[in-house]
Amino acid sequence: MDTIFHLSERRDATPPEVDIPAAYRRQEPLDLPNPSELEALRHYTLLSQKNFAIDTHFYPLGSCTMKYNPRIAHRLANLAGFARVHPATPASAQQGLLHLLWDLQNGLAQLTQMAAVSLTPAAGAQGELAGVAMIRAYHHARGDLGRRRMLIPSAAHGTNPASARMAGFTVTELPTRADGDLDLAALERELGPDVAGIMLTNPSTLGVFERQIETIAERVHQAGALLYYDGANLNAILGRVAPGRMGFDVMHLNLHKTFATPHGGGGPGSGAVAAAAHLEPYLPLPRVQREADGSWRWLDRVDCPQSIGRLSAHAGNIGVLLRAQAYLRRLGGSGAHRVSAYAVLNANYLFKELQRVGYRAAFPQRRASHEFLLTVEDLRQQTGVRALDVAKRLLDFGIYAPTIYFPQLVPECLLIEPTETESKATLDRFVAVMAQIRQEALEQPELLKDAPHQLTVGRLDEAWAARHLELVQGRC
Amino acid sequence: MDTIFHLSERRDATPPEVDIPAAYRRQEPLDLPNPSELEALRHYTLLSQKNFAIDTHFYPLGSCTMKYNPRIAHRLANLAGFARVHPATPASAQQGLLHLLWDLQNGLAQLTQMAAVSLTPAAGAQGELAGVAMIRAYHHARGDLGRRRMLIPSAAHGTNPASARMAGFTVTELPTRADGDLDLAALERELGPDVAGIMLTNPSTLGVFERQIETIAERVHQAGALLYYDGANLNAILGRVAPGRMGFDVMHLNLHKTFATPHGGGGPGSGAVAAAAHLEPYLPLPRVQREADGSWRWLDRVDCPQSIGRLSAHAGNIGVLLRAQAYLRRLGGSGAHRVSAYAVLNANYLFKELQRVGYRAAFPQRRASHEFLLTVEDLRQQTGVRALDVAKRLLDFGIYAPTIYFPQLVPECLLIEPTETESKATLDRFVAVMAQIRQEALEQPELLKDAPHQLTVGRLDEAWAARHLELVQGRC
Amino acid sequence: MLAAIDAGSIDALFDEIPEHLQGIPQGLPEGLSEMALAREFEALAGAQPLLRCFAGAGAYAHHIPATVAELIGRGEFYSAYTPYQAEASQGTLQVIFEFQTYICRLTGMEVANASLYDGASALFEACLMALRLRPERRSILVPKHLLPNWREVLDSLLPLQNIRCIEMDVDPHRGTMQVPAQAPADAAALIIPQINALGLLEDVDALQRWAKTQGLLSIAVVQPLSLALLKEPGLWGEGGADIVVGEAQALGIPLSGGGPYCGIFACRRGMVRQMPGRLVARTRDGSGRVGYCLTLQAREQHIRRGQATSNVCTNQGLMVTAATIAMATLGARGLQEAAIQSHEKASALLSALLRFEGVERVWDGPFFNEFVLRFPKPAAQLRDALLADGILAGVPLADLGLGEAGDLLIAGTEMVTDEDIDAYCAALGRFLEH
Amino acid sequence: MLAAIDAGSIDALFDEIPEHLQGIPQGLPEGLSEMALAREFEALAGAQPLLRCFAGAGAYAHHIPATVAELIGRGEFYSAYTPYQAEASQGTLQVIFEFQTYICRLTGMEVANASLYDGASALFEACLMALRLRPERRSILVPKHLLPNWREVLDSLLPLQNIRCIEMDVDPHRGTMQVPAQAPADAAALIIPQINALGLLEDVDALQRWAKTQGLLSIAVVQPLSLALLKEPGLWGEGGADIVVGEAQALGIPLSGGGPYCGIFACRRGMVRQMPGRLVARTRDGSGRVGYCLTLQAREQHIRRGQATSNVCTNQGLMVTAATIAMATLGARGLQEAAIQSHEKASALLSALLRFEGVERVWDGPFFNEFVLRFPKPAAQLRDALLADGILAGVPLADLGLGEAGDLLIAGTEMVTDEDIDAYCAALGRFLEH
Repeated sequence: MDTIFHLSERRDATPPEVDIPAAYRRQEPLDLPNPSELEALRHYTLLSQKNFAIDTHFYPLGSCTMKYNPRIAHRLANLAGFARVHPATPASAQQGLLHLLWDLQNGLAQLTQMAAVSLTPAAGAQGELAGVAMIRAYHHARGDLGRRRMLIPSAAHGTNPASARMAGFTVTELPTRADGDLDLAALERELGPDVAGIMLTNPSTLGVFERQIETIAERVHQAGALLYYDGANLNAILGRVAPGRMGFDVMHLNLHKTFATPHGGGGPGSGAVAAAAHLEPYLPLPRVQREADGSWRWLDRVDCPQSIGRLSAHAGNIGVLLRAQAYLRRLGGSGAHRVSAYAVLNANYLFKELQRVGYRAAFPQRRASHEFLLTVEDLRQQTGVRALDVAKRLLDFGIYAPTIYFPQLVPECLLIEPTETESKATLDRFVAVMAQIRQEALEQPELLKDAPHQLTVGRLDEAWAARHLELVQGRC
Repeated sequence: MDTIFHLSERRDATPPEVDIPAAYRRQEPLDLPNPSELEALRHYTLLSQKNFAIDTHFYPLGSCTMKYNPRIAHRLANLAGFARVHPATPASAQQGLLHLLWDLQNGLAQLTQMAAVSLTPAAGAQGELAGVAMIRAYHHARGDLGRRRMLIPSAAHGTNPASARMAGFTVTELPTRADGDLDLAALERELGPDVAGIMLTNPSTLGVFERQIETIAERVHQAGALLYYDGANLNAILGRVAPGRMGFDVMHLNLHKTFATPHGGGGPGSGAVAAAAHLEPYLPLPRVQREADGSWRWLDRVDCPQSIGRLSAHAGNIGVLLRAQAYLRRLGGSGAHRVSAYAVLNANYLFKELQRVGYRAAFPQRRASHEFLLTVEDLRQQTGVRALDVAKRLLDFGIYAPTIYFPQLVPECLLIEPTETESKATLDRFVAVMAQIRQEALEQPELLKDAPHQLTVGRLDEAWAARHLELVQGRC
Repeated sequence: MLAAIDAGSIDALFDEIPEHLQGIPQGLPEGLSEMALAREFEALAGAQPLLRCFAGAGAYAHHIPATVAELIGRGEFYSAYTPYQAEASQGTLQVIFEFQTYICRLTGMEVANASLYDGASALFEACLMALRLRPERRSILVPKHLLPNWREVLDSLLPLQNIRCIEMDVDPHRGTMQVPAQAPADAAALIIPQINALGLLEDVDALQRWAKTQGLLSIAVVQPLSLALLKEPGLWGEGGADIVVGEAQALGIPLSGGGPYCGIFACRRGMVRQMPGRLVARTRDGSGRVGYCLTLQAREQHIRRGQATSNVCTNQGLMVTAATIAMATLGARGLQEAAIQSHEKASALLSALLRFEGVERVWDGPFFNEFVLRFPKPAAQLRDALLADGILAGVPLADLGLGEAGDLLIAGTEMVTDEDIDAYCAALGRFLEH
Repeated sequence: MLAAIDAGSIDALFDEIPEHLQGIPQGLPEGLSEMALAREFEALAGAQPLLRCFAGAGAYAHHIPATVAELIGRGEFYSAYTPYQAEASQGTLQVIFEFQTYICRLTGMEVANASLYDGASALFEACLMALRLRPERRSILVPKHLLPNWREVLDSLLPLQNIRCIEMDVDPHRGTMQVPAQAPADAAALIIPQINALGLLEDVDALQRWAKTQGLLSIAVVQPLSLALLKEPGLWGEGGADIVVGEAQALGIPLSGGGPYCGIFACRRGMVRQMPGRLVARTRDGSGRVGYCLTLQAREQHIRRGQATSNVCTNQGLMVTAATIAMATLGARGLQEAAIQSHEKASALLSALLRFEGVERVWDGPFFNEFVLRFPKPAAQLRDALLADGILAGVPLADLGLGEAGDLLIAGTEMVTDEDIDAYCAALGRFLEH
């Protein structure tokens, strides 16, 4: 499809008449298209139809928790009373908004069993950065300046080591045992006075619950270090197991996963950070506080002198936070409990059914959490068909691809997470399609290697893209 | 695609517990599906993608004025302050709404040069029925009870004779001359004391302006009859020629055509009726009036004892009327003038270009109005390809079909109306596609006879449908 | 473009129109930017109070699932044309097919059309259809307690075709329909409203049976949401109603000052060729793939012209889509729950209001979600006074040309909260004290 | 389903988790129906006044075309995942490609990414990138009159990697940046904000030239709508800025209490491998059909883990879509008009306010749409007082840690009407009289 730069009249804007001195002004007229409103609307409507999305397709996408984004949350976040609030509005004129954000802080604190929450991180990675920066601030405040090392399982999300490094830590990777749990002995070897903390997610990225979590917490704390909880997999235990109860000191939540705010084709996310009492002083700014008179206000540097500070210009992705609060308020406590119950039920059902039709589990002896790992290494050896080919072929059936090649320690792996919002009929169709694809892989592997065949484009050449780097539309 | 009745869990609702006596109650539980919200949303999102629509496709659809429906109008009509108004709300609590409706009444009166407007008809056909009922009421009020006959050109829209009959008239069809204008001699023969009026649209359904309109008006009025203007083609002269100035006594406007309110897949429409002063007393109820104190209120039977009365339970399609007012307010007087200017420019451009690539005009010596008639009778004789086949083949190129086989007096005709909101690029692409289709018709006529080939279904068997009459989904 | 047409100017394209007829309209204000337009409309919308709504009389403040507005606003539904080109309109056509099915299952009827303008105009079309089915008859039996604005539609339009309405009385003690021993000779049909304009439930089984014995067709007038609880017209009496019409506004359509709403129309399969309005059927393409198309178009004006079953052309397409999505989203359980809650909230409100001295129920038969109370002061005065408290207290029966000055028709839906009831009571208390 | 898994209950599926860790959360209220939820949110939204907005300081009340909300609400954009599977994400990918092109044309730069969280965090990333490009340096030159909340972000995050901010002074008479003869030795880059926190235009050509002669990278901080009028950073001085960041909120993104907004990030083509964030490139499929995909992913954390250019993963996808649609709908003409009107409305407001005795402009250099006025009373008091009149009068400079108590930073956009200015003046008059 043509770009907007091709399809519309490009008569330039007339040179502006304005009393700003010429030295400050653009010399050439703005070279942007001038489509009619209908042309623009039609262009983007047609473009939208080229996307897969939750509203149109099933996403068995491990670690991404692609659940239904309730439409009511979208409508409510867009109410003029919220959407038109300027960030510099005094608290007295945005009490409704502050009230809801305060409710969300509290709700998240309850669910995680943490002492306090800051909603400001704009995404999971920023939440991680905030969390590890808080760990650093905690040690520094105690004069414990030598803790420069962060322990991270090798299977962790890539953001974990990246965030740790941005917070000034060096990273030590920890191995995983064959049963999917952490190698406790390795942990104990690494723990020492230079270790600031450990970053874990539980269930882990291998799709299994880390059974030794209480022991791990005990050892880490004994060594004077802290535990960071990566909330990416919170959907597996939401409303059932609180990270605070497992011994974590600080964590982030991916509201755009667990709390059903939309992925929006890549964002905006929201990565609220929650902390146990001893880390509360370091939470990023601003936060909402309820005053004795029942009113709400922003807490800022004066109130929280030890805070790690501000992460973005304002208070985070408020519009996303409103959606998360709408979701949580709709669920309530027992609804949150049902989320993980059905997420885990759906995952375990798929886990069994996909094994039944021939797929190999990476950890067959374990329960699936909200997701599970398969490997098609057997297919690769037999036919040359790789996980990527299976993924691309799924697209032809109107099913989004699972996460592939993550975690890297399992070869040719598919990480599959159905979420709680898909029906049994959808899961059964997925199993049938996966069975068919397995058959195709064995009988006509070329069909998979060229997939997809039914979309608006065939398999795209990413190497060509990186070599040519056509990153902008030239003059046309 | 499965229906909603197939794809969702059908666990019946539990038998209700309610204190309404059993004799009044449903005995069997309600046999309707219980899909999850995501299932329902996904189903209808995917269904929507199977439609052509203005937002996605060009509609060169004669007599239907498929122009862009500005999105702002949709947003404004849905403001809670309008959408939540109960129709029994006293005028004092719906002044904003009444104000806008009053503005619309006045705007339409100005544009048509009529004395007064009633917005209540829910669609063009109801507007026609109102208009001819007003003609009847006018004659009756004068004791002129013998006028039972309505004159209508044979090429008129089917609603004209149908509406006339519903208002108790018999219909006499009038022939058209070879140049597309009305056969004046035939008109004069038919006029007499039993004729109540004549229903015309100008430009006519043949896509040409009726040049004798002033003479016709004079003769009809001399005969004691009245002129009804079918507003279906108003887009050709909007803001340039007022029906009131041409001598019409009463008319309707299709707001969902000329005033850019959406077609919505078949409705809701809106068919405001406008009347010259002598017919104002008969306008349907209710109407909005501005009081001396500047407030607005509904006029009802007490105020308008001669009114033909009420056509629907409330005041018409208010939400549609708000969109029309938004459109008109956005245009203003000079904007309205530009509408017809560009509609006619686009039509004449296409008219020339399509003749250039080989299509035959039904009235080659005439100017196109906002639309024009082609005939592919030559193709049919040469190749057997019919207008229907050309229309279906266009769908394969992502272009909606023109109106075909209307008016019936031109064989194998295509009635084409581009509207003012399409760009030259879109028109040029249409010409190129039409040229290609003509080529295909000559070289591989079977390709057209089977068309469409690129849609989710091939050509559907309408005869099969009428024979089997599967009108509802059975138990599944 | 002008060069391609060989025209010197756009004005030249209008050269077949007498010049003295042409001009630029005077008296219309200049056009507004989108921004200024939004400001104007928002100011006018904002100037109107959002009221706690206890008014009904055929239009009800039900909850609308958020999916509805999102989906009907999609360009593919919103800006699509009437689905005459079936292959390019499968979305709309399947939605209508599903709507027809929903309406049939709710009403217990065999066929339903793609909607008419609103409930009242659907009733008008039902009367015409009854007369097509009984061509020798000239009148329709209309209950006195049909909603008066619906009756007005019949009074406006039926006389144009020399059809008379003959009024059926109301039992003054029970508030429900009374029928004579013998029906008038030229009557084609009896209109049976379940619920009537006083909010009361009629003995529809008996009325259907009477109509049947008198050789009359039964035309049921229903509110489709209530059919989640109430007996479906297809099962009334012996053999059910012949034609069912109703207003679908309660199914996912905003109040919007009175429109656009959506008239439903269902009947027996044997009568389908006499139906007005569009019908969608399932069919096949050349390869046997399932698709949908309009059918029996020969009934319609664009084919049959003056001999059509009706002049109706436009249906309420987008409202059909809204109602279908609302019914799908709510599901059987949600619809039933909304109906039960509407009844229960109305009952709670009734109990609360009856606690006021001098306030009494006029008729005490079973009701769905609407009832009449008689107040010691004029109901119109009460209604106007409570507006200041942000309450639309109901519809005075006298406004409808029914009942006495003190009578107010009050509706409850699932939207009513305890707080709403308290607010009503508090405001009423203040009003009655003065 | 439990039978298929051989599990007796859902709870059994959690049998690997110690039982004492499991439970149902206490302390959370019960869930609400959609209806009750809507009521709660609507009440809270309705309780907040809609103000006439004259506040800026990095967030502006511009008009948003109606197409934007309609399109970004479409499920296909709204609920799509990050476009890692390119073939199933061509809509989002092409939108980003177009966004990158829009940003490049507005800024005059060669490459732009798919956005970062907001303008301030984009500036933080720009500082890190400058240090990757100048690995031997450890500091960034930051103007004193950078927006203080942006500065706070740098102060929170740069020290974690031992990067210092060195403050560049402001000429007290002109309100614009002063640079020393010689740059500090370990400085990697100079941040040049056009517009600065006082609303004033900087002499960006001179600043870029100074940075260049000092061997510093120039990091431009811009408001992209202003670039419809102002000189594009790619042409500043000699050879232009090296990195351009900015906040795209003014391009079709609602104020929404401060987010989600959208950080833009552009640079020279030669630096692209040091960029943070996602990048979309055009490519081909096996049949030569054009398509789009993410590229240079080896820079990113999901591939490079601890060695990535940034930990950033999520971009502001839906806001990118909003900004792209807004720019397309407005077009070059509409963007320019919005920029001109913003300047003119701000100028009109300035003139009107200067008519009050005791009100004066502190710095009188050229400005785009924002300026500082000094009032004879504390600006915070003024701001709070005018709230009662439905006016958000501006941002007190003292709130920002800048200026004196009487200084108020006031912004105008194309949304300001004469009536708004009159209302401001009337309210101000009343305030100053007391």
